[in-house]
Amino acid sequence: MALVWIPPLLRDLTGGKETATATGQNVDQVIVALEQQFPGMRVRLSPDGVLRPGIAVVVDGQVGRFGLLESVGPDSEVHFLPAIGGG
Amino acid sequence: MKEFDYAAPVNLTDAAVLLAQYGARALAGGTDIIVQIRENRRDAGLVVDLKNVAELNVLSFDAKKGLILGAAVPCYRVAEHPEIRKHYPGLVDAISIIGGVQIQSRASVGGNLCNASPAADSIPALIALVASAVIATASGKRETVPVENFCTGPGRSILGPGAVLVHLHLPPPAPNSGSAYLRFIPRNEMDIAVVGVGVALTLNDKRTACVSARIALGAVAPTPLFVPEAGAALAGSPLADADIERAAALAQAAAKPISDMRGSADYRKHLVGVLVKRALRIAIERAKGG
Amino acid sequence: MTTLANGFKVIGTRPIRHDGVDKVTGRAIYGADMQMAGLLHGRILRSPIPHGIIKSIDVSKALALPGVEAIVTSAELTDPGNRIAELGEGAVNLKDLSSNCLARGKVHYKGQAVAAVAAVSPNIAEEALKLIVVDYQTLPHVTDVRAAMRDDAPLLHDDQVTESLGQPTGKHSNIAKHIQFKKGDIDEGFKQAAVVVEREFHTATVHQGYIEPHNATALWNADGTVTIWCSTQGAFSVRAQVAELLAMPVSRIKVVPTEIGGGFGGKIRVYLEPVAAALSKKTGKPVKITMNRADVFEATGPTPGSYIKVKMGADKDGKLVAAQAYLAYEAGAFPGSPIGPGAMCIFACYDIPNVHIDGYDVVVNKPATSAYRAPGATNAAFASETIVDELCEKLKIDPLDFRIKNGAREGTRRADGPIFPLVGLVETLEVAKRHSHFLSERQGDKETRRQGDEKMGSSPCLLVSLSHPLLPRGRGVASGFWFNCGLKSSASASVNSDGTVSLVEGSTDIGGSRTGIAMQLAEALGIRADEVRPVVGDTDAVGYCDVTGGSRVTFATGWAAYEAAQDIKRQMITRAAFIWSVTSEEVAYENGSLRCLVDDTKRLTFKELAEKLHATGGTIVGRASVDPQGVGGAFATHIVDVEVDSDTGKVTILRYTAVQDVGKAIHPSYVEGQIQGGAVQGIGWALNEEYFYNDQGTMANASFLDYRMPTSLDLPMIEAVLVEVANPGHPYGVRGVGEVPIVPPPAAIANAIYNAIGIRMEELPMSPGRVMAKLLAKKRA
Amino acid sequence: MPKKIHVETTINGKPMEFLCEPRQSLLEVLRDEARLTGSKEGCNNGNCGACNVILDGRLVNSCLVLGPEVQGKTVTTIEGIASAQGLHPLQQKFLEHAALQCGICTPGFIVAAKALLEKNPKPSEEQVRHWLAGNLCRCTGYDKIIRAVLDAASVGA
Repeated sequence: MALVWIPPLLRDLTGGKETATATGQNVDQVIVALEQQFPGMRVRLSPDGVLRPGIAVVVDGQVGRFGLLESVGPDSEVHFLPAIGGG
Repeated sequence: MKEFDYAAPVNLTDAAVLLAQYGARALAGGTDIIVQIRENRRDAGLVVDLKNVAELNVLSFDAKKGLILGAAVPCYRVAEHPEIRKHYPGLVDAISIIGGVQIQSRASVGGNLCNASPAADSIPALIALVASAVIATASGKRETVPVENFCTGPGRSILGPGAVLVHLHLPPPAPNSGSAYLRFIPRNEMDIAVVGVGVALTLNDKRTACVSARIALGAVAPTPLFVPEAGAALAGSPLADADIERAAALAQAAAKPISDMRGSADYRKHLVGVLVKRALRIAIERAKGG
Repeated sequence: MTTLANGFKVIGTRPIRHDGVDKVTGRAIYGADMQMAGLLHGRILRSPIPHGIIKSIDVSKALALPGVEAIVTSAELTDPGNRIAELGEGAVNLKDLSSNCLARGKVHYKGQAVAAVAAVSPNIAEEALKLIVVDYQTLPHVTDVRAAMRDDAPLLHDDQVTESLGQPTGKHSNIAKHIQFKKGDIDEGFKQAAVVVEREFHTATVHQGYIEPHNATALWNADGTVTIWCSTQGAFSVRAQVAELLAMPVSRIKVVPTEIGGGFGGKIRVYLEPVAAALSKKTGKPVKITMNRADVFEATGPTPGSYIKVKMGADKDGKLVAAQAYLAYEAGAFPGSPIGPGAMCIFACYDIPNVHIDGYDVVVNKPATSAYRAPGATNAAFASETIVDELCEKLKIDPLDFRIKNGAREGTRRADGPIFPLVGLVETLEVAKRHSHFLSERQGDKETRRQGDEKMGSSPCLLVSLSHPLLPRGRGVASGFWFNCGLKSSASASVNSDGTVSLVEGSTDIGGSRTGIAMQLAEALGIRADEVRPVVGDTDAVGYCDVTGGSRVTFATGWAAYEAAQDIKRQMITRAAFIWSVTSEEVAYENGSLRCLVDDTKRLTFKELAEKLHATGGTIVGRASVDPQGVGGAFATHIVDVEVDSDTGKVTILRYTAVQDVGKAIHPSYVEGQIQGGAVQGIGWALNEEYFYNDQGTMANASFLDYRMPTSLDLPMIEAVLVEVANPGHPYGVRGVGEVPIVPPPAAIANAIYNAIGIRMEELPMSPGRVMAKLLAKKRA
Repeated sequence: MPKKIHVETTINGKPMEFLCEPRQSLLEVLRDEARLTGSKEGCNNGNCGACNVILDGRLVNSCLVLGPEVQGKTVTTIEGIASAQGLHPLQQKFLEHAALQCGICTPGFIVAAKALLEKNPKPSEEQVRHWLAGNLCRCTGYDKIIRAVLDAASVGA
């Protein structure tokens, strides 16, 4: 089960819980699994079937390239962070 | 950039006639006027290039007559002139920091005066050195005006239509005299003075006391500011720290700066005190060192 | 070719850049140099007010001016609607992007584009601008971030509500976004602290300051295709933006990146390209638009001004136990400040168990901010690294030792969650600690003192200092972090019959990157750097490439070149096998030559085989498109000595040393150049650069005269020390190097000023007036 | 259409004639009429040096010279620095020292440095910094530029 770090601004949905475990082969499935435990999570993270604009998913320390399709391993650590560009 | 005509007269009479036309502007080095026209800060229907008028390019020093500085003479000629470097160091201080090398090649001292910027570097130095402006009027007459009376407001001078600044005259240097110009800028080049200070003084033969002194300020009033009382306070004094402090305080009192992006009024007043003291010390060293 | 100690033959050497001769002879063609028959010149009419409603625009008088051929306003651009598009470096709101090219109904800052004219000469186009009559209804404006956050502040966008990860806030606000990071228990953390320091900081809006103004030349063809030549950090990004704004398919747009005169993040968003295209469509002629310097300052860039409050605590042993930050960044007219990276970088140098960070993206009536070298990180580091210096002072611990003790390293969990892979912060600190600069006598050793005095004596403008030979001097250090990024890159390389290789890559080259990319191809093939001819391709000539930004090009496009080389090697092996009538498995490619494993007499150098290609099946082209992970973050530690004129408040940089983990320096000279240039931009930010706004909401210093970037006379040599902690995520260990060097300077200089005069500067820039005000206040106290 | 003035001048050793409006700067004339685009516009008000040319032996900002002013004068631009024999030592040293990144300021720096070395063949670091203070570079921090000029001087450029 992947370990998901709940963004602080979503912890109103987790009753303050900082992390949660969720099963899924990719980020989309992980979010669906989170939705089961914490209703309302999905629309906050991936409205309209894509990651919320300006949000990047980081799996095991690597910034994801495939959005919701980024694959997630059984022991993966998943973060949702502001997307970063650069100068 | 607005459209305008261009003329390059070769004698003073033609120049005066052209400059008498409505909307005519004089061009010497062009480092101010071209930018002002381009940025719509000054209008011009006709630009009169004065660089080909021989009389405006005279640069001559005579131990008895003093210095004749033609209105169109570019800064580098003044700054590189050995006798001017020896006798008018305060003028050289000022001239050699008007812009970088590229500006030095073009900008003229006369133009710096006629542009009448309150922050012009050359003007406080010229005032301190008792310089006067020799003007050819439209009617062909010559007038001589002390530089401290030349500017009438930001960008405004006493030059009327058809009048041409011919040259600046600086009296010969007295023995045991020294001068200096200091300006404060945030960078070390390519800046407009936050404050500028020109000083000139003469010591007695023993070099133990001050005979006379003149102090002028830049960027602290609508025009470059002559502060006679500050110089007078030094006359007859041994130029002790207390004397210098008093002169600096009088200069500060006379300064009426504004606050803008180059510095607040308070900061400018503070700098006047600092720079007057520093400039006086340099001028004294020069007067003693000969 | 000789092999270097590190096992490389090309990487780590310093060849002459391939585009060098063109650039030292004036032949290189930059955007503004475009000349073509019938070329029209475009100029932009800009808003004279910071905030207002456009009631009407009358262009009739301007159109009547002889020489004027066309005028466009936003009416001629398709309204993209309120949509978000993913464009290269990130998500962009197309309504905002479009309004920033030509205002739609409302102007949000002084200098915003309102209309554009095409005429037969630049001067006539400028004349025409004065004849366009625009009727504005002026609205109250706000240019300060904290004022804009107040409930009674004038709203820039009536419908804007704060984006807070979908948390409904309900009310309209200038606060476009709120982000938050939490780690551990902040209150518990501060309870464990023996020393706590808290301060508030303000930083001014600053500009990237590239010397080349923005430009674009467009030619709209009768077949409905358009070609755009422009100075951009990303040709494909320009293509995507223009396609969205003009509602046309990307295949109908060709963007040709000319040589580019600096970007630093400011030449990613389009300003002129769609407008030039619209004018060309209207006139049927090529149209070139160039900005003047005032346009560049008032309508492009800048990077946000900010308000930052930081509180940090350490226990008695000097271990950081808690850190809290509140950051509010000015987005400018439209949402999108780099608040995210700012908040993620502020404590990134340290391993801190308890952290709480709040960040706010706030719109104000200033130009829409753009990326600028490590966007958001410099503002943040100025605050946190100043606080760290104060903690060290209170704990009486050496600032480098403190950073070594608390520094982030492999395995450290960042405040925003993820864990650092192998990184080189501690290595930079160890090197800095042993460096002659840090070991030299604190108050300016003889060497620096001599440097300083020469400087003073040499130019008349420095007589001020000359008359005061012994001014207070101090030394400061600071560290900084930047993420760097990977993103997508493509390259293709064809083997020529003379054994050279023509490389086409898609990353516009702002600082010699085409050579760094060619060197990686050469290394992989075992040939010389000068045997590769790299060119930057247009959007029809090469595969998709993301922008030149995020310190990604040498990493990602270099990787594409490396993969293209592997592709060439595979094909060369097959070809040699064919010639020798053996199987591919029986051929080895070693050090730029091919060897038959079953017959030792059979050998071909790369050049020899290249000569045989045409006769054995034709040329070989290697291709690669990559989107690599394994990005290595960059850390830097800077040391600076300053002198403070205690009578004027003027700060002089006497000596500067920048130590940085560069992963692997492909071309060390250009790596040093990135570090030196970044450090000097940081020095300018620290000392004198700022947007000075008057109460009419107008930038009063929109020129290089009064926007004071450092000149050569304001600086000493900048010593760049390269520390190589190879990035395991890249075939050659490359880490991005371009951005992080701008991060430490303001804090390092602030710490040096404190060391010199005992005053903590809390505002950027630390200009003479601000330093003097603090000195006088201290005297009075 | 605005009326134009006929101007005869010498550019990079070759006599040249052009027609220009009085308001056209030498920089505009060089770039748009003579098609010598090596001189760059960075600020158009004399503060960046990217448009530097040598006018009758003196270094000037071509954006602050009116086209008609060069009647009968000689102008040297970046295009006139290298010879048929090859690069000028300054150009070679700029390449060897990696003294350019984006390259937009490079023509101005090389022209300015040439004017310096003609006046002072063996300048000190401070003299080079002072002379080049009218040329802005945003990429390099000046370090490698100063080294390139000093090195060019040492080989007698």
